[in-house]
Amino acid sequence: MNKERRDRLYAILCTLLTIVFIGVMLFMATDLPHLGLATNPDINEVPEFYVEEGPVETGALNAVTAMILHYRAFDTLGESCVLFVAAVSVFILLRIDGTASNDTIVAIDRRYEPVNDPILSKTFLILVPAVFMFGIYITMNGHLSPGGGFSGGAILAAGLLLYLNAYGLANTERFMTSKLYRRVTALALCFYAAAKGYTFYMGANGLETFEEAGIPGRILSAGLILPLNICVAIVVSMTIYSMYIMIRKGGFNK
Amino acid sequence: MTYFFADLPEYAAMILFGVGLSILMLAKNLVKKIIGLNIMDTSVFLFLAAKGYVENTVAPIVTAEELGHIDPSLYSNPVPAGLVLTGIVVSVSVTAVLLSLVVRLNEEFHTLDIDEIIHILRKRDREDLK
Amino acid sequence: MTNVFTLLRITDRLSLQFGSDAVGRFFLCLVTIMWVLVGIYAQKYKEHQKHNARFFTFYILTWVMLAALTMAANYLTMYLCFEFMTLLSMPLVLHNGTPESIAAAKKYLFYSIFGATLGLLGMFFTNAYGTTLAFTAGGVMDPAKIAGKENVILWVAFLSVVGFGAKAGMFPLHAWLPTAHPVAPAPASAVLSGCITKAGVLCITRLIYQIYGTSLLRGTWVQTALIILALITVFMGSMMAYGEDLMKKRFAFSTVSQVSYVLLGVFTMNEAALLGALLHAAYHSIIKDGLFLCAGTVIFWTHKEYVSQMKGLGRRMPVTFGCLAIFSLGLVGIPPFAGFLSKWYLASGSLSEGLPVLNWLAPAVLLLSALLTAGYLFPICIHGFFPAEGEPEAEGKEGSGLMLGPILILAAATVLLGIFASPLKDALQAAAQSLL
Amino acid sequence: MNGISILIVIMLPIVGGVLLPLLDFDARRAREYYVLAIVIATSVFALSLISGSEGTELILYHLTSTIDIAFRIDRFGGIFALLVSILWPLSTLYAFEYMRHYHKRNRFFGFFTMSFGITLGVAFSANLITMYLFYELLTLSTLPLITHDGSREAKVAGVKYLVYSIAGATAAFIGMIAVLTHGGSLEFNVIGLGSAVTEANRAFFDGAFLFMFFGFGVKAALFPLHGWLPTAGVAPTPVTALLHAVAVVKSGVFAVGRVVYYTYDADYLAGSIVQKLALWFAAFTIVYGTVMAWKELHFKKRLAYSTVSNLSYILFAFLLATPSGLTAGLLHMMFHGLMKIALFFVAGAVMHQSGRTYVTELRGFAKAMPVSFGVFTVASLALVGVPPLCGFLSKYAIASAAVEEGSRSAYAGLAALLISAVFTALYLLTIVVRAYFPGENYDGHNLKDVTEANAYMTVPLVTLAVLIVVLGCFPGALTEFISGALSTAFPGL
Amino acid sequence: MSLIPNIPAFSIILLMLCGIVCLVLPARWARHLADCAIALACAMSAVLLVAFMRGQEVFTYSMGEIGAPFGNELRAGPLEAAVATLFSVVTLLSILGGRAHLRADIGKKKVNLYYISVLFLLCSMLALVYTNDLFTAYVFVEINTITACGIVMSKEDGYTLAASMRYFIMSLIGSGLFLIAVSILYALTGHLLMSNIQEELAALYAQGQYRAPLQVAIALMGVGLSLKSALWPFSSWLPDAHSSASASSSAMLSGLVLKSFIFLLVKVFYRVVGVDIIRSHAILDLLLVFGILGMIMGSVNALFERDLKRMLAYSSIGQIGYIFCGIGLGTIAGVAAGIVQVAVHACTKAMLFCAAGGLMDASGGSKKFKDLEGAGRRDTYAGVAFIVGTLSMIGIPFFGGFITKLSLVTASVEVGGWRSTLAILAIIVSTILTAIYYINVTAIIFRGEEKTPTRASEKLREEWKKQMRLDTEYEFAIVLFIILNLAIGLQSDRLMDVIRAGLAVFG
Repeated sequence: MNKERRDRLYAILCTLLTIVFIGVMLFMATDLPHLGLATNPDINEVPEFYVEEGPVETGALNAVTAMILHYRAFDTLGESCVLFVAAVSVFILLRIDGTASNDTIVAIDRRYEPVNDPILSKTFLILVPAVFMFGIYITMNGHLSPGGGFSGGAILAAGLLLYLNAYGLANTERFMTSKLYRRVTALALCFYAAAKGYTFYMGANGLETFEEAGIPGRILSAGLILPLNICVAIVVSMTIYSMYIMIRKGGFNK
Repeated sequence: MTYFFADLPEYAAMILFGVGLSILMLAKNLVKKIIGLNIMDTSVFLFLAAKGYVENTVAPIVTAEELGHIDPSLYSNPVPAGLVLTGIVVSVSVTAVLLSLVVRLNEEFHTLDIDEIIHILRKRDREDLK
Repeated sequence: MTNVFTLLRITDRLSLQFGSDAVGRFFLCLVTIMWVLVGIYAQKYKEHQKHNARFFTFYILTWVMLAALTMAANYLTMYLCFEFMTLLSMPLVLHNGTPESIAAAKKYLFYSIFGATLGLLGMFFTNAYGTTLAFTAGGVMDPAKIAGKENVILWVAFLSVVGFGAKAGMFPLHAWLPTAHPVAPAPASAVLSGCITKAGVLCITRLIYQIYGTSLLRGTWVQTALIILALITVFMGSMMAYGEDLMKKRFAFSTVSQVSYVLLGVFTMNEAALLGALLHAAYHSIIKDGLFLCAGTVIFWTHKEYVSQMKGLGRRMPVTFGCLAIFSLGLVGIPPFAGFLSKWYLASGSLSEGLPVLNWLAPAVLLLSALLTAGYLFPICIHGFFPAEGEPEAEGKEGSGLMLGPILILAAATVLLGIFASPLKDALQAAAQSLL
Repeated sequence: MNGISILIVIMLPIVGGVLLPLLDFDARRAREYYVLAIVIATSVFALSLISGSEGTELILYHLTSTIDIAFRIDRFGGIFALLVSILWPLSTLYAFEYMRHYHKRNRFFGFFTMSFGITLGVAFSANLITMYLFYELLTLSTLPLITHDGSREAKVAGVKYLVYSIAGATAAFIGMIAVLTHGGSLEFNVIGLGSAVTEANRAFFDGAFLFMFFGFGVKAALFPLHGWLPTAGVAPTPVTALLHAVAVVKSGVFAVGRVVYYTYDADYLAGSIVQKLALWFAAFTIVYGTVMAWKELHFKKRLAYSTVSNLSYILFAFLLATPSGLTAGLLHMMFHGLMKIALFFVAGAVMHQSGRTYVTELRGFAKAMPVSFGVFTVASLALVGVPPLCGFLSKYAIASAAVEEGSRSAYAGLAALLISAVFTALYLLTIVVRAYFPGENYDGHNLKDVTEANAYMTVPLVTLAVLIVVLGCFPGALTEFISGALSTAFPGL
Repeated sequence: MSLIPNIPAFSIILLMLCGIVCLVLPARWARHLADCAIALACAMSAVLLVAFMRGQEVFTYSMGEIGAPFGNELRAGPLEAAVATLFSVVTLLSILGGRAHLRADIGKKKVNLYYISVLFLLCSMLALVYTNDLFTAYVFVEINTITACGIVMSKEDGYTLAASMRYFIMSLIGSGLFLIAVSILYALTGHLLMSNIQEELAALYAQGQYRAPLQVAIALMGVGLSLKSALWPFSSWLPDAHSSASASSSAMLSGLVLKSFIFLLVKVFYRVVGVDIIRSHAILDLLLVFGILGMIMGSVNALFERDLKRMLAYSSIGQIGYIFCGIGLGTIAGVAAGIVQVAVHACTKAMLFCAAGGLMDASGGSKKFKDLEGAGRRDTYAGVAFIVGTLSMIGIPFFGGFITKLSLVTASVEVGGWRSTLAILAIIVSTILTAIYYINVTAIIFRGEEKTPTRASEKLREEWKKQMRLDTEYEFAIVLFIILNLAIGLQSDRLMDVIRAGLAVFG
């Protein structure tokens, strides 16, 4: 049974396995509750509560954001921890500590770096502020309109990367140093965890938290949801930026 | 059979999941495996999102005026939306870690084929033994 | 069993006890006389041998065990003496150390041990189903206990008798005798044939008459089977002896058949037959010892072992061959000599016993075997004294007094006991009655 | 004497054994005094315990609510402890001489002494679980002894021994737990299963019995599971003599005895199919052992096969599940221990003095080693079952127990007993004959360098021979001591 | 209102916070913070366990004021408290035990990243133990997977990278299956909270509706989680991952990570799906058969292994098979046996991996048997640890392993039928094989030459110690592990009562 015979057999087996798997899943899918019917079992008191009570209680018009950041907040806390841990793992893998000599860093900075390419720098001059503005809007209006911390953060990260590619690493690193990254991410996440820890503790033991719904429709209306959205946005943007830097250069500064 | 077309997203999700699984197992190149993983995750999110859809309803964002008297039957189900959001963030972070692993493996072994990497390691083992 | 003496009490039922009774005393005298005569003979015979010290120690030790056996008062002591007699007599067989003698000794050892083990089987069942292990006239079997199990007890009886029969050369376990006796030195084979086979006979008589009891065995299939076995041995022994050229082997086969005469008498279980058996035991010991001693003398002086080589030796060794002739006449059972009286009682005993076929078949076989005995004994004397013309005459000269003395005594005994048998007969008559 | 003394008697040798490699004696003399002191102290202590304080108990630890580690001195355990305490000092003395030209003696004597304590633990345990604990420890402590001289062959024997023992112990453990979960009690003062047995779960209890019987049967060298005993013959003689003729295998038989008489009582087993099956197995092993012994030419392997068959004598006696069966089994356990260890010691002496291991090479050895072969003759005659010696008594007791029981399988066992008696004679007496009567064209060329073993070896040999003869003639004290066990095993009697 | 119900939430959030703070701290401070955080977590779960043993009844803790069907919920019972204490204690000891190796394997700067991964690993495990919501379980399963790979990757040599890649891919397949099963269950019942799902499923099962999706969902859940917890057919990644990682990581991986998914599987079977539905489903028999195969094949592979840590990894596959055999029996006693084995294997295997680290240091860092001759003499703590491990694996009373064997045999005896015969045979075979290769290792590490110059051997050991800077933490950890193993062996009644009480109220 030499090597390629074994591979061929493995390939045949895998395709057979997947075909059987898909067959079973399709057979099962036919028996699932059909799409879109209002009488489906998953349309029960839970979504009705979120839609009816959510906006009233938390002041967030967008029921999904109310659910994510208030009712099922523990999931979303875990969510941002996943992001954080992923960033840490990438750091473990790719970060090159001080010891690496200068030329290795240059070698690792593999990509062609367009330095002050006139076309790019001019167009991004207009584009980058627009992207930032849009990102901030999405984050701030998370509880009023579709959007929120995660999507806003992603857009902010995109803006950062555009800036980086347009004006080169040196300029970006002026303000994006590793110390900044660590402090801001840690701060945002700590605030997030502390705030949610506080609300969990108060809620579970029946005490009254200082949160109040505020005037619905306004920016500063949904109690803790807005600050949490901002924290999430920071965490998301920072993580995505750091991952990009790690893969590209293996380090924040120099 | 009346619902065949209505349930298309579910069938698509199941087939996509199978496709993702087969790519994961059959692909030699690690990056292809990661793509297969992504396909698997997105197919689940497709399935979940489809669950959220309710006929002739709108997204569950209410307007300030009707705060007092919200009729839930007008709005679709917000729960799957929340789940998909979390799912997407998870799959993003996982893909990031996998890709950085691939970068390191390539630096170390200069190949993207996991079987070859294992072969190299076995050879290194034998040298240690001697 | 009178004045019983307990040597060692191991557990409440098991103890080494010795005592004397008529049959025991008879066998003791017989054995001791034979042992003395052969001992004298051996003094001369030993010049042609090595390791004599070892030979004589085992020779005497075997006698001790034999004597102890005759005086054993219970089944355990008998079994112990039987085992030790085997172990101690075995070195006699392998005395001259040739590979055949060692093989023969091993064969002898394992046949006897197998026989002893069957005897042991009998002891276990006697312990379980009998009241006591000691020999008591009429048997020790407790009828209440063996109510449901007659068949098992009969089988055990049959097997234990066959087991002890091994030493007496009875049919199924006789094969060691013809191989062991020829390789042993003459005095050893004389003693082996003469006395040690009688030990087997004594054990069987004790078993039948004082353990299982004639009332249990009489008329059962066990009795008929045992008689048939004895008859087979008688006939087969003499047939084999007839065809055998090696002198000592011929005498060994004749022992096999003659001892079965005695067993036949024991198995028919009536007074006449038992008397005949005891008589024949005595006579056979005397005659067979004599025969082997004559053979020994011939081998000693002429180193000739085969009968065909001994043509014409009669003239050279007249005394030896004369005694040989007397012994042959006695064994065949010609009236004035010893053998006749015992055969007579045996025949009358089996005739008077009521067994359907066997009461006439037994005497017929006895007669036939007597003829065969004549067939294999007389030619030795005839060829010895009157060799056919033209054959070369064997060289050789007479033995010394030490060797001829015992032979002459034995020859005289055969003649005298044949004629004046009454005192012996009366003593044995009393012994037989004590057993039945 | 309260319960603590039991613990001391068991722990003294174990701790002594553990300390030995650590104390790291260099001088041979010092090590010998140390080991001898411990062994003699323990056996004296054990003997005093057996005779003096019958019935003392000690609950060491409540492992779980239904299981606890407890010790009790009862007559049944006492007899096994008596045997072990007599033989261990003798074989230690013997081992000093035998191990002279071996290396790593600290480790050897460490484990050797530990096994003494563990065997006492098996003897004095008050329930099946404690016995299982010491049973497993015995395997572990005897394993390094088997693989002592580190040769390839020793390793293979070690692995084989480990596999058989662990399989047996686990099977027995499963049987125990099965009984425990279904209401039976594992304690030895609670005789039989009592109310736990109903018609419905009778088959279940039979199954549990078979698991335990074959589990412990591995160490008792039952037929299909005896493979390890002959291969373990490769170990140094003190190990094969003491452990594979006395301590380890006897603990297997002892365990089966405990199961038959204390966990399942006599009236559960009498006449049951399980008893028939077990009896037939034991009978077959008796014959199989002796036939294989007769066929085997390696001296120690021949004695190992003879142990296989003799152990099944004891198993057969125990399985009869009658009072006389119990006493017969215990009697043979004692006597077989004495006889077999003497035979193994002679085999060891022959190997030690002349390096001969095969039976065919023993022509004329009696002249060169008179004392050893004198003892060998006495011991073999005893094993064959010649009356005045002790072997006859135990064979006699077993046979009469079998006859008394009277079932068909009992008669099969009796037949096996007799056949094996003949074969025992075959494989032992041929050695005696060859040693004493080498035949005429023999000039003693192969015995130039062979001399009789020195005092260390001959003293134990002679004491054993004396014991065999004395116990054969005056077994009164011992049989009365053994019949004491009846009162615990058969409360009704 | 006592603080007891808050303990689960507190411990999880505390670990999270410390994990985050460690990012900014330098290595030394990160190490101290991590130790204190884990120690605090141990203390809290121990307090919770003691409270439960003193009669505290099961409570559910809603995260935020609206609990039950709308918000997240934690649920703690005696079983969860016991398992949580076990996990945190073993994590603490593993870190202490493997400290010496951390310095050697992981670069100076990345030590605090390692501690972040460890903290989040423990946080996710505690969350998995306590959570009563399926989707939270999925999130924390992901954190668990990433951090587990993180601590494997942190050693950064060729072997660990390849091993963690294979580990990561296999785990992600597992969590993909888990996620799709969760979504199917959500589609069928509309709830994500375990107790609500159980009610809905019971109703559905009664009416006989959606039978196929239910069966498929259970099967996917079973396969997914058994894949993540290295049940035999899916365990090809385990030997490389556990053997190449550094001492404390492999201790945590083998001892804990696999167990957290098993505990989640038990929770899913008995709290989400409910007792009667699962008993009628074929997945239990499948797990039993694979468990038994695992027991045997794991030990067989370990038998032929010449590398110490790979051998320990293969033996983990065997022991995991043991646990699944218990769970696969289906009865409460079977699950109890499985969970006892979780506890015993966690501390025994973690001890053995730390001891393996010690042995490797004592023989110049090589893992091969031929270099380890006599290492047990040089590093007596590791030697004693291996002796205790061997005795426990064989199942000698007074040691932990005896309790697992006792409870599994009791469970399999009571089940009856083909299951019990199969289980019994497997137990016999696996005990034999385990005995062989563990005794073989113990013999090797204690073999070595007779100590000819006794004084010299003392010098040898001193020299080793100096060179490896074996600090007292390692010895403290090994001693504590041994005490833990003996404690379970001796105090097994209390442990079994807690487990049985937990299981009774688990549904």
